[in-house]
Amino acid sequence: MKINLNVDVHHLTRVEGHGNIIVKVEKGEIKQASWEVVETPRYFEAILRGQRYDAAGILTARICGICSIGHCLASIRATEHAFGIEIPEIAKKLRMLAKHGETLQSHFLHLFFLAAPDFINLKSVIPLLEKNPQVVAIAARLKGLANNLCDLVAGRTTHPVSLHVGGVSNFPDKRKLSLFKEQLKQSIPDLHATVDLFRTFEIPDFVRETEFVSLKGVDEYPFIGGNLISSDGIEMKEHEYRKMTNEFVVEHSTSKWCRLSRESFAVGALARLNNNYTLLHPEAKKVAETFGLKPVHHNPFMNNVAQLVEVVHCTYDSIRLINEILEYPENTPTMVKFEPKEGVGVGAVEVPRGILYHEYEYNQKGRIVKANCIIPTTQNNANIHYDIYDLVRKNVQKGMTDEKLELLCSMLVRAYDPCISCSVH
Amino acid sequence: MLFRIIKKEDFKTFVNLMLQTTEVIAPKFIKNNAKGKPIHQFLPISNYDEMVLDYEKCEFSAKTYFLPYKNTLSTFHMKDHDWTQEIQYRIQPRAIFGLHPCDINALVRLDKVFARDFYPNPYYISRRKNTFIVGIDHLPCDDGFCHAINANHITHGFDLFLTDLGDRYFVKINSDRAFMAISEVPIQEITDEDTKDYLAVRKQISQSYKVSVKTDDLPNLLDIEFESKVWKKWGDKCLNCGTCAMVCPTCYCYGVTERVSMDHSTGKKIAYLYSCNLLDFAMVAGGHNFRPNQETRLKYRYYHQHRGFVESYGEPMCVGCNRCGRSCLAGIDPVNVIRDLHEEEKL
Amino acid sequence: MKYLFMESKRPKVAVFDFTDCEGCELQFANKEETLVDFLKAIDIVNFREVMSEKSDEYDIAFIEGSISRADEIERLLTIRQKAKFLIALGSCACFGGVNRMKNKFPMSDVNKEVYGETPKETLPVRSIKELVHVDFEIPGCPVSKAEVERIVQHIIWEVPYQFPVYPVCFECKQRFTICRFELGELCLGPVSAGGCDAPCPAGGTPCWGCRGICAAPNFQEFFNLAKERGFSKEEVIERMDFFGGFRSVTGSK
Amino acid sequence: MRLFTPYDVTKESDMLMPLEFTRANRLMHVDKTYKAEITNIIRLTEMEKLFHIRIINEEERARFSFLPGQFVMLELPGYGEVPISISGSPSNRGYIELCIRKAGIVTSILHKARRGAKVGIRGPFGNSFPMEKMKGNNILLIAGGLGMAPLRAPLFYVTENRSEYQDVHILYGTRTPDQLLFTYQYDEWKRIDDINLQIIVEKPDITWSGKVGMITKLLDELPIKPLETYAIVCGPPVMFKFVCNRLRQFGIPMHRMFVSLERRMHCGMGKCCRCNIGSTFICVDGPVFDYWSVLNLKEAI
Ligand SMILES: Cc1cc2nc3c(=O)[nH]c(=O)nc-3n(C[C@H](O)[C@H](O)[C@H](O)COP(=O)(O)OP(=O)(O)OC[C@H]3O[C@@H](n4cnc5c(N)ncnc54)[C@H](O)[C@@H]3O)c2cc1C
Ligand code: SF4
Ligand code: SF4
Ligand code: SF4
Repeated sequence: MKINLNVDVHHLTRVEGHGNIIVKVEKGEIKQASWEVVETPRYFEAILRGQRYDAAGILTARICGICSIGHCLASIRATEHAFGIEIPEIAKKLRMLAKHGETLQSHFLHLFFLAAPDFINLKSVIPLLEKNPQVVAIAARLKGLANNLCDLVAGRTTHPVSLHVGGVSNFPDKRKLSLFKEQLKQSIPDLHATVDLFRTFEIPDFVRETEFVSLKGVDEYPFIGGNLISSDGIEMKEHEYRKMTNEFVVEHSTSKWCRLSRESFAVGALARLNNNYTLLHPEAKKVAETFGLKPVHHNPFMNNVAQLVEVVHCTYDSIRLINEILEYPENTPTMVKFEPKEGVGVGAVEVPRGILYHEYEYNQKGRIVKANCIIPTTQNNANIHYDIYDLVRKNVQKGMTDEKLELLCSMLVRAYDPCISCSVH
Repeated sequence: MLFRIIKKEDFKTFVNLMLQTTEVIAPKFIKNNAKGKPIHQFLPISNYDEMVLDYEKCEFSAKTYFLPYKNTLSTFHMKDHDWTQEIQYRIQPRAIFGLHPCDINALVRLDKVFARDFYPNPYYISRRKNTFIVGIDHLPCDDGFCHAINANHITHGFDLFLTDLGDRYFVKINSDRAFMAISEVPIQEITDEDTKDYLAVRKQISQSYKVSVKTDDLPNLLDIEFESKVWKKWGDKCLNCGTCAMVCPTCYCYGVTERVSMDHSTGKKIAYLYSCNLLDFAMVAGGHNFRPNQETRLKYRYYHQHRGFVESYGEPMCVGCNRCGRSCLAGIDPVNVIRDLHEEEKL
Repeated sequence: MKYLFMESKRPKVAVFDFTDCEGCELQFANKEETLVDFLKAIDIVNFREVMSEKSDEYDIAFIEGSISRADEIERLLTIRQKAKFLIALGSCACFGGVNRMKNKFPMSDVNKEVYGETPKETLPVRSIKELVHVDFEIPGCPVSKAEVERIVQHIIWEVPYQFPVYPVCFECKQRFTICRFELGELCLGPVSAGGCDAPCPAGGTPCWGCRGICAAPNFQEFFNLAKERGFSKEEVIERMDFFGGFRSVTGSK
Repeated sequence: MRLFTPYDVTKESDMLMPLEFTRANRLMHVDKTYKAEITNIIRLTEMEKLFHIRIINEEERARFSFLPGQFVMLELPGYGEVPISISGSPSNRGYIELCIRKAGIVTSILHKARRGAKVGIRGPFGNSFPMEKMKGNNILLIAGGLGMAPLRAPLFYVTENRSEYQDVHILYGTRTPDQLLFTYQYDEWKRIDDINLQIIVEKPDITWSGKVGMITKLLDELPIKPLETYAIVCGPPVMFKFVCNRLRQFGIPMHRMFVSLERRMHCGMGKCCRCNIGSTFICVDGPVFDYWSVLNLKEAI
């Protein structure tokens, strides 16, 4: 057989951060098929040493510009666990609302701006401005609404300012909240239009048996804290996260790799959905069904659909949360008082791209002695790598051109919505 | 002016009635500061219980409801190389409760600039005339010097004015619209008893002023002390932050800026309150600054309030509420500055 | 852009990122209500985070992030050669940003802490202007999109842009925000460059000075007033070093 | 509860006075601008252009009149408003002449404008030079740099009423020869209007054959009759300080010397306080002041 293929994607586009895809096939034999992360490391864990507890959340938000709210929440949760703080109910609800805002914002960004162009043969959304302005308008409306939700609850979309150790600093303006609820309700037709749009896309058919790791929901679809679960049947406590990730350094990547029961595992929207399907809002389940998405689904390209399902879930759940928050009087305390103390704490939060862990060890002055952060994309990197290999293996025989394979591989990586600069924090 | 008595529960009904049709601004409790003292601010309320009438002083004055920090003066609609200008004045009625005499006096002084002088300002006038003002007497605050600057009594510039007599308010009714409005709830004629109680409260108030400072000779003093070292002493502390002017109930200096939309279809002309303590207040194109240093800028603020304004309008612009002193992080307090000027003169 | 018988050209714009979180370039896709108009006013020809088209012909290059590797220096030098106008976007690009706190430690130590026995290549963090000439700086962590829009308008018309001269406090007051000092916290507002609309104090976090020093800072008085309120000079300096915009005062690396 | 009837300023009768920007008038729309068209643009130097601006609405144009020394607020909708002295003749009711230097945001964009562009103007604002009072006297018009722009209005007034004034001198100084404004009019002034025009530059170039030095040098050569002379001095503050002091040495009373002050201005109506010095507003009490008043204004120069 004389199949030779060569794909060399230097700095993959439409993803956050810098990564390369390299595929070399000589005479039908795969010489190399790899995913390399070449992002510049920023050494956050080293910088965190010596920081005061109130700086940790502000600093770690800067790990990622897209999921800064998630990082901030994981960070303050770790600190709260270290100090033994229990935050008020209302603060939990507000944090969840901010979390939803971020999930929505990030998923919309990915679905419309990063993923969709591949399916309609465009190189970015910008040509879409001319070709299909309605889609851009829908995207702008939905994403705008999500951003405004973040602004209202977290004080800012990127790098939140209202989330603190001990709770949330402000009770948001009730009038604005009710207005928001209405706007969310009005956005539902836009959501359906999005679903319809994605139904016209041809999602590549590719399956590789994978282990999925996420938080385990008890009576709610999980986003903040709780037990850790894998689709291979492993369950652990939040603080046992190291046993769930088993991080290790590899030569060709500035991001570390992770493994659990197999050589790699996946996290993200698909993992969450696979592990917590029953807890989805009924409307979200309906959307999942129309795409034939049922647990446990092993096609990584379906992560885009899982995001779409989550978007529907988060919209309905935000409406429920706002209703509950509106029940509280406006002067309900949203913060608790506390004293910093020596200790270790872990915070696990489901950010848009999967499960995120922060762990800090504090001295008695409330300063960090040791820090560890494990980012979703770090956990996905190995899986992306093996997925690429398998994808190449399955397609080598099909007489594929370099361009076609390059696109397919790129789409695969984009489906994971990797957050590379995050993973190399 | 008419005098009446209103029971507190009737007053509550009055406020709630008003809330049905009108936006109501009142002192609202925000939170306690680091020392445990409550912080209040003039904010919109949605029911009577959110209103705190026995507050000490709001951090910010209520001037923003008359001179907003940012006010769109006009909107330009641009199309095909041409444009039209649209101007709108605010005409939604609004009520402000709980203004202290100094705050009402501050409005009276702003009236002189914006409503009575040449070039009356319709933006201000429409807000002023569409605002129903309910003032209230109170025991003097710790750091105010309103009495020293003659701003602790009011005779006009409000609709209703309350004095707390325990279970009831002594009400001064100063406009026909106020009389119509308050007549919606039961009010009583005043009795001798009421007058006695009222005078007792007034007496208590007038005996409780804490700060003493001489201000009547300031116009003259400021001229003589134009080169005084006092300015350097206090000017060196100034952070050039404009906080003093922002919280002040009378400071009205502003700037005008325009913003154009990204697609050049609309332009907005916006007036924004500014402060003479800010670096570029008197800076012109090309970079020349008529007041390049802190000391001259700080001096100018006093000079305008206590000298220039007196010359133009017969009284100082300052009403002695001392919000500027309280909120200045550098601790530049007008009482101390004025005392220093007097000291300097004696030397 | 067309306006009242005046016309300006649509500049070709490229966006590049280096050592950072990509939060600033994300702002380009935010402020959705004017996004379409923004994209029409400029011609984005190179923006890896959101598009696959690439062109090396551009007038304006936005540089996001700080520099901490040899290959980044090379890439930056090439961009500088090609760009007519180079803009440092965000605090990382302008000052080094939070990444700069790494410079407190030896590089071998940070590598050991994160990668153990298999260190990765890294250099002390530097801002863009420490390596190449920068035509304009837009600080902020993240930058404010509204401000970016206005600056872009000014660039298109080739007129100077003037940042506000007032410190953050001024905008706090305009938002009715309670001063963080009054709540017993340390805030860099009085010496930090305003123009961000003071979102942090309003949201419950004191200002950490992400936009650097304001036009007329009074550091002597600021240290005084912080001390009077119980904050030591070390504490203030630690805060000032967070985003790296106060190095001319703190003297840090 | 019907609290009160909403009050609409636009309906108030005494606010409904016609749009006239003289001090005594009350007016309704203080913010309303006349729409005006740029009918001609004359490039004077690298940095300065002369704009001819015509108010579009005929009725408004007929109503617009000004006195030498007054200024207008010129507005580029969406970009800003700047105070500019009127540089043309008060008797020219067809268009307004504005000589504008490219200095900052608004003026830079304005320099990109083409004929036909529609701008806004408000005004005229401020007081004026006492041209009536000056009649029968010698007139000294002294300009430094861009100071020539505001000086042109009184100059037009003088030339149009030439017989009512005695000797007229223009002393004009710039830094370099290429900064000289209105060079095309010099001949007319000299020959037709019988004006003694003296020009001096600080830094000559190879083409320059005229006088070199500071503007005060020109003064020394003039035959001045102090009590029969009025002087108008326009230019940067340092310049008019030197010039006025020299004129004082010649014995010209300070109330016979006039200067036009420049300050930051944002409203033109004595409200924004940007041009305020104590109780004096440059925009309404000025911009024209006699030198005695200037000396009494704290920090005026
Ligand atoms: C009474 C008067 C008459 C003037 N006559 C002329 C003239 O005939 N020709 C001419 O070229 N210039 C004149 N100027 C100066 C002119 O107003 C400024 O050059 C112009 O405002 C610069 O605006 P900009 O937007 O280009 O600059 P920017 O620096 O961008 O200014 C922004 C804003 O600052 C204010 N501002 C800045 N500089 C000045 C200034 N020097 N004076 C007042 N406000 C300022 C304006 O409100 C302007 O909108 C005059 C100024 C005054 C006060
Ligand atoms: S006096 Fe105080 S409040 Fe006013 S600008 Fe100066 S430092 Fe700020
Ligand atoms: S919170 Fe900070 S920025 Fe705001 S007023 Fe106080 S010191 Fe200034
Ligand atoms: S308040 Fe301070 S930290 Fe926050 S955005 Fe503004 S300058 Fe940055």
